[in-house]
Amino acid sequence: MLLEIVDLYVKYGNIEVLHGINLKVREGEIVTILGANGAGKSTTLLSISGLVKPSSGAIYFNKNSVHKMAAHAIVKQGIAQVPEGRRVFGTLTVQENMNLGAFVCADPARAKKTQEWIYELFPVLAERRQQLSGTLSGGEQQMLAIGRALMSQPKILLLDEPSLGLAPLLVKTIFQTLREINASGVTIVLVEQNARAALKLAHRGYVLELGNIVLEDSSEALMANPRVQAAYLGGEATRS
Amino acid sequence: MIIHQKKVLIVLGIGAAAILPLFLNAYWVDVLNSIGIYAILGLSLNLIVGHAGLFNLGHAAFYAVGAYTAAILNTHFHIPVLWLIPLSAFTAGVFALIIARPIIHLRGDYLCIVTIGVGEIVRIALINNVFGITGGANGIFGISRPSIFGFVLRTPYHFFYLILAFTIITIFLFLFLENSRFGRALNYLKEDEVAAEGSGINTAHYKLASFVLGASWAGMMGNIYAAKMTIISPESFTFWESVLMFAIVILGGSGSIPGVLLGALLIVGLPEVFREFATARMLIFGAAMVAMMIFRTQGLLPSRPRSYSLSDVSGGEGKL
Amino acid sequence: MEQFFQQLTNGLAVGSIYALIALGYTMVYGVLKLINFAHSDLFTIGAYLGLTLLTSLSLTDRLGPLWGVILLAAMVMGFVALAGALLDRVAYRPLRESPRLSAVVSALGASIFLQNTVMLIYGARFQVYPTDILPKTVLHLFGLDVPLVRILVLFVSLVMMFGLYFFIQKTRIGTAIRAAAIDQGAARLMGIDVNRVILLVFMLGPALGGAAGLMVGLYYGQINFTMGWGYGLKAFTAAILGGIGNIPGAMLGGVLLGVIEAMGAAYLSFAWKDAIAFLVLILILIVRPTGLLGERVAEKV
Amino acid sequence: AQSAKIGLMGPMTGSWASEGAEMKQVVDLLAEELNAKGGVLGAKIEVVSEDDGGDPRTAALAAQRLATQGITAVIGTYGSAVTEATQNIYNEAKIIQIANGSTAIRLSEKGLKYFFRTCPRDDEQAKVAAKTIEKLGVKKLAILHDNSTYAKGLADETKTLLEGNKDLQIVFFDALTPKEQDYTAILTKLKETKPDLVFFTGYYGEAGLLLKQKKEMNWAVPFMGGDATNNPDLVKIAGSDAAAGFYFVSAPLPKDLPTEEAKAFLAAFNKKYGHPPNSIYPVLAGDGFRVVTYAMEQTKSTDPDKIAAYLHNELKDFPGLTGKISFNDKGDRVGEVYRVYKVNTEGQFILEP
Amino acid sequence: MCSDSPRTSGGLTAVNNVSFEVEAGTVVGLIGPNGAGKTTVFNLITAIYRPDQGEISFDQTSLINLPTHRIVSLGIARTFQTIRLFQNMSVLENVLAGCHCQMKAGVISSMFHTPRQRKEEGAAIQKALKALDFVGLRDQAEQLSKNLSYGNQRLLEIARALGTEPRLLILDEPAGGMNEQETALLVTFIEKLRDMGITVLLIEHDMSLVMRICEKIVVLEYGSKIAEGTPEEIKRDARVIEAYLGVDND
Ligand SMILES: Nc1ncnc2c1ncn2[C@@H]1O[C@H](COP(=O)(O)OP(=O)(O)OP(=O)(O)O)[C@@H](O)[C@H]1O
Ligand SMILES: Nc1ncnc2c1ncn2[C@@H]1O[C@H](COP(=O)(O)OP(=O)(O)OP(=O)(O)O)[C@@H](O)[C@H]1O
Ligand SMILES: CC(C)C[C@H](N)C(=O)O
Ligand SMILES: [Mg+2]
Ligand SMILES: [Mg+2]
Repeated sequence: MLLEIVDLYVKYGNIEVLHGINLKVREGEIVTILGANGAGKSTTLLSISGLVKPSSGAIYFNKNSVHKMAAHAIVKQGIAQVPEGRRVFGTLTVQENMNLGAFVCADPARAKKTQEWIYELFPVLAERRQQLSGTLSGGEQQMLAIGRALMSQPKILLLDEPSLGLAPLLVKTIFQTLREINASGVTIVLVEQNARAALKLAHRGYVLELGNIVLEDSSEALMANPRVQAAYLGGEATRS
Repeated sequence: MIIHQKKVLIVLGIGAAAILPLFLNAYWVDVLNSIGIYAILGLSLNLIVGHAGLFNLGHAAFYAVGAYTAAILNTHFHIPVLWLIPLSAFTAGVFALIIARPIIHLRGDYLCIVTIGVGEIVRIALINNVFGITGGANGIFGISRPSIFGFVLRTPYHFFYLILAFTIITIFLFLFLENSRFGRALNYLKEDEVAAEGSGINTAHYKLASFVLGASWAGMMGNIYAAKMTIISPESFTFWESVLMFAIVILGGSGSIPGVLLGALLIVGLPEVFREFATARMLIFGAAMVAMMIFRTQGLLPSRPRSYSLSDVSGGEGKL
Repeated sequence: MEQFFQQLTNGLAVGSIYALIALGYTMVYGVLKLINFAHSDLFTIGAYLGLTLLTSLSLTDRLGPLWGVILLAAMVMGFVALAGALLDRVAYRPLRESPRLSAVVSALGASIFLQNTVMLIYGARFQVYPTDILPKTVLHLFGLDVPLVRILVLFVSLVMMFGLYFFIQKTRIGTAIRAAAIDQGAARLMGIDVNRVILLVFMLGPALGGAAGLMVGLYYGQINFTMGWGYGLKAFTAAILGGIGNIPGAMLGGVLLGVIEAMGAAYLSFAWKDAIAFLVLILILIVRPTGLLGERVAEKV
Repeated sequence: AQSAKIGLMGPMTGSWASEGAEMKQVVDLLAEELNAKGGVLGAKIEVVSEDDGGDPRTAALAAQRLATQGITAVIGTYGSAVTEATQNIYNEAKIIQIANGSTAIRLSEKGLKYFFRTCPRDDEQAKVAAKTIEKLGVKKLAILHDNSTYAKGLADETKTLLEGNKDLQIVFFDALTPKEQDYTAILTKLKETKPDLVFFTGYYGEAGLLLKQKKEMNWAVPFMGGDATNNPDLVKIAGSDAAAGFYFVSAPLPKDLPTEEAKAFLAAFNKKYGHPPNSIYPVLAGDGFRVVTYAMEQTKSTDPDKIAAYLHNELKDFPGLTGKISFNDKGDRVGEVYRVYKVNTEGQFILEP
Repeated sequence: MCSDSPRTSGGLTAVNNVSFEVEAGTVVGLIGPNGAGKTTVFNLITAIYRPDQGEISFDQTSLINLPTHRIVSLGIARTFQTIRLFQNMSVLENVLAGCHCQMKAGVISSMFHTPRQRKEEGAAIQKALKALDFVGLRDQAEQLSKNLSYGNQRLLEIARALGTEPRLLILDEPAGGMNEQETALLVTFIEKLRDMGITVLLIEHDMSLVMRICEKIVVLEYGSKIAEGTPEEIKRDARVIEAYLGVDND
């Protein structure tokens, strides 16, 4: 088990938003978390990265407990996150953002290679190396956020709505890329509103509602589940 | 019922304030007077800093303009000082308008340094006897004692009531203002200027308006100060004064009227209480300022969200 | 014309001290968006500490003026850096998540506290540095009298500026500092220990201020517990003039402010010197609202 | 018996805190001595001191506070602007005020009945300054002040006095900004005007720096200062070689008073605090204290009207620490108190003959 | 109703010579790859950016040189791609911000709390509550807006825009971050607006939504218009498929 969340409770101030979550991710898997607005998906990911501290419960990564670690130490363990809303460093250039992604990476040669790979993946970024990232379009920023997270060569990549604001063509590209990244050995946890695409990509999925896990199953099974269909796949409506 | 209780409380509060001097000696009454003046200055700055979110560290300049307007006209033309209150407000307001116009679009700290600069320019101009009417470093003395209906105000006790009345009026007017379209507009632009403009609010106009209104009020206080001291000099309008006013607003609770009142009480009152500590008193005062800020990071009495009566839903006046 | 150039050198000398203090302001501001009003008092502390260390350890007697001063500077910077770190811990860190202006008031309180601490420890009277430490050589360049010390002061400021600039712009830690300045949460996600970064900033900035204090003490000889305020205000002005948060901007702003003051004083009026300087500042800001080198915050909506 | 109270208002914090501290030392010492001799009117004297912070607003409150403590008289304070903010308060509370350093002319032109000062006025000072300048044979004079109430007043007064003199030309008249450290810009400009003498009317801190930086510029023009430059720190700041040759106008220093009172006082001060007084103004505060307690004793009363009347009319040539003291009906000290000093190469203040 | 042209920013042309019109009472979609300049067009319309040349007009009135708030009071309201609410103010006050430009009370009448001001204030609150009712946020009126969930924040932005009584509503990626069910609700909601006579211009990457409700679609790429037409036409346009939609390989 690469990542294991046990009985996780999280509060913002006095309001509890996660009420005892259990979640497991095996090495090499793609796991997706589905849920409506405000269900607590982002909170879950933020707890894994240590940006939000749980009020009780535990998180294990590679059998080490990480829930008490400082956020920056968690990154060193091999957990990277593409946060909700991208959060690129707006007044730094694209290149500087990429360098920061490799902040925990000790080996410059390897970082260089990773960077070349990412620039191949997203040629726009290579073109705009010297542009301030705050002036990129929304989609370009999203690519940068993913690229930046990959720079740390993580064992596990947490993505919070990576398709948000992306053009359909790019969404396809990104999902394709995620598959490739996964194939290269990176485990992925994906939070997505675009449930159909997410389930198609993932091996397994969890459904989060109002801070509780209500379903857990393989992707195929979830896709076939009427409850999931009604709530997240919008009945028979299709996306082109 | 609740409203009724509130009214009773207000009346009681005013009553208590009004009999306070009976129990205090002249010194403490004068401390209260100082607190009152700074409370009103704080309230006027609160419009600019607390509500509109404009970083103004030069408020003493407007205070000075009001005070000098009163002093010059009183000593030259023997117009009773208190009659000059509207004029003090006017000159301070116009002055604010003239200087704020070209700089109001500056952001945060850039605006801050410009207001500091304006404060310093005014002070230096006063010291250098600009236009030959400010008396230079000496300032202006011999301002006649103010009188109300023939009653000449002399002692701290007399001024107490003048300042109290002024404080109460200010509180009420600003309370109404805060809970109006105008007050909200200031808050919107403080929160997010682009969104405010995008919601149809003329942000430049409101920034200016808050500046001018705050400045006019400070100008009126300048008048009262001149009347009380009968002598004014540039030393009373230094950067330090602006800093105090600013600290009153933030420490009390930015945007909160009770907060600003409490802030004035502490910022002006504490150094007096600490007189016992002789030379260490400012040291203790500084430490207290840090401590209060740390323990109440939002200010001592932070502003509370406005309340609206949402009761009569069906009233069909509003259209969509 | 000779007068002009002489005044230019006068302005440059004052300006380089403003610049050195402004660097510390800008540094802290860049990361925390905090105007550290207590910076001016750390500067004062640097001046007093320098005097104490100088007279009690008689470094310059033992090591000669050059190495003595260098060691002294290192010690002063070290101590003031510690004081800065302590200040951050006590007065600013608890306010990290609260409104920006709250921290400004805490900084003002800290400033009052520090200033009066110095007064209580050292007394209110002027203190005087020994006068025989810095070289008294006066160079005659192009018909101007330029004391060597002035050139040294300018040189030290420039070295510090370039060092700092290089550190912030080109090194890994420097980039991390800038990242933390923009979005602390996101910086954590990059594996940056944000608290350490802030601590570092709060040692660097004050260290520069302390160095400036020592320099003022050595150069002008006379120090006083209130000296921080004046310098602090000028340095803050300089930082804004150059574009706050911008390191070359602080340097440029400082030097320019010094020169504007000298020229305003020489050709217009002494008594109005500061007013002229502020007026020029305001005019510059009207034309360039984010200072001379400040980034235009291209806000994307 | 009940103790009589005397107030002391001085700058215990702020820029002039060193003066305030010494004022307190002096007055405390004198009160102790007096109490050892049985006090005044059969009662011990109690000194109540308040901090005026060196700023008018703080001073106004300090005055209100003192006014409510049942004091008969108050000693202080140092700066003219600060004193001015408190005059009305004491006057209305019928408390005798004896300022020790505030020399601005207009303080005593308001017809305040209870106001006195042991320091002389700036017109006196300007007269002495002007005479000295003429005596030195100055043809081109530069006057520099710092825009404070006192310095500007002295500068203006001196200028007016000298304007009648056709042999003398005032080539420069402007203010510097106090509390800075680099005055080379102003010195460069001054030098351009080629004066024979520079009269700086501001305080010792700036004067010391001016002298020092002038010396560094290799400019040999003589400087002269007003009473605010009378402070040993001047020499400390400038260094004795730069300060050498500096003239200043001042009330005489205690060491230059051959009187018994002064000698005894100096010895006592030295004994108690381990060093002689640094500045003359605290000593003038001491004179204020001695004068007023003497008047209480003489009138056998603490009634301000009686004391004021006594001080105005009856006190003649009281043997003060700083010389003979009498007051005119404005409350100003009469007599030619000002002397001219010159700094010698050892940095000592030597009385000019 | 509205047309528009080029703008350059810092030597870089973000939008170049784009012209299109929006008919009153229709829903028009603006689509295109990321960075095509869609948001820039919105910013040009609402005068957050200024065009270097060209003309933008609304109902025969030129919008060039008008400040943003004037444009809003003329009847154009917008939402932002990244949500920009007044975070620390209540939901109701956020909508009242929209109502601001239809109100009149000035400083003096506000300060003295005149009867007329009170009446206007009451009416504005009623109007704001109605707008909240419309988007279904009435229950949360007294919450701080930052405590709303993402989707609800988007709705609140729309409510605030409605407070200005717009004739043209421009929405920048309103469905961003919504799941399909929530998106479906949004669709009915936009249709309701259109039926009330409000013209809608929207940017959206969710093609199911765009194809379902837009009468006309304008496609941008690299700052230029590459196609304009009905959903059917756009769906089949080779250039649009290549640049934006991609080949459907489902
Ligand atoms: N910083 C915060 N302070 C207070 N409450 C918060 C904070 N962040 C999130 N919440 C609340 O916690 C709950 C869960 O939020 P979270 O962001 O995890 O939801 P989500 O599933 O990611 O939703 P979305 O799809 O809208 O992103 C929501 O009710 C939200 O309002
Ligand atoms: N202030 C700016 N400075 C420099 N370039 C900018 C600026 N604003 C926008 N751009 C550039 O202009 C182009 C258009 O940006 P815009 O935000 O309009 O794209 P968009 O079509 O809305 O894209 P998305 O769908 O990703 O939001 C982008 O390439 C962007 O990088
Ligand atoms: C003590 C003195 C130097 C003060 C000065 N004479 C003044 O009136 O301000
Ligand atoms: Mg989320
Ligand atoms: Mg966009």
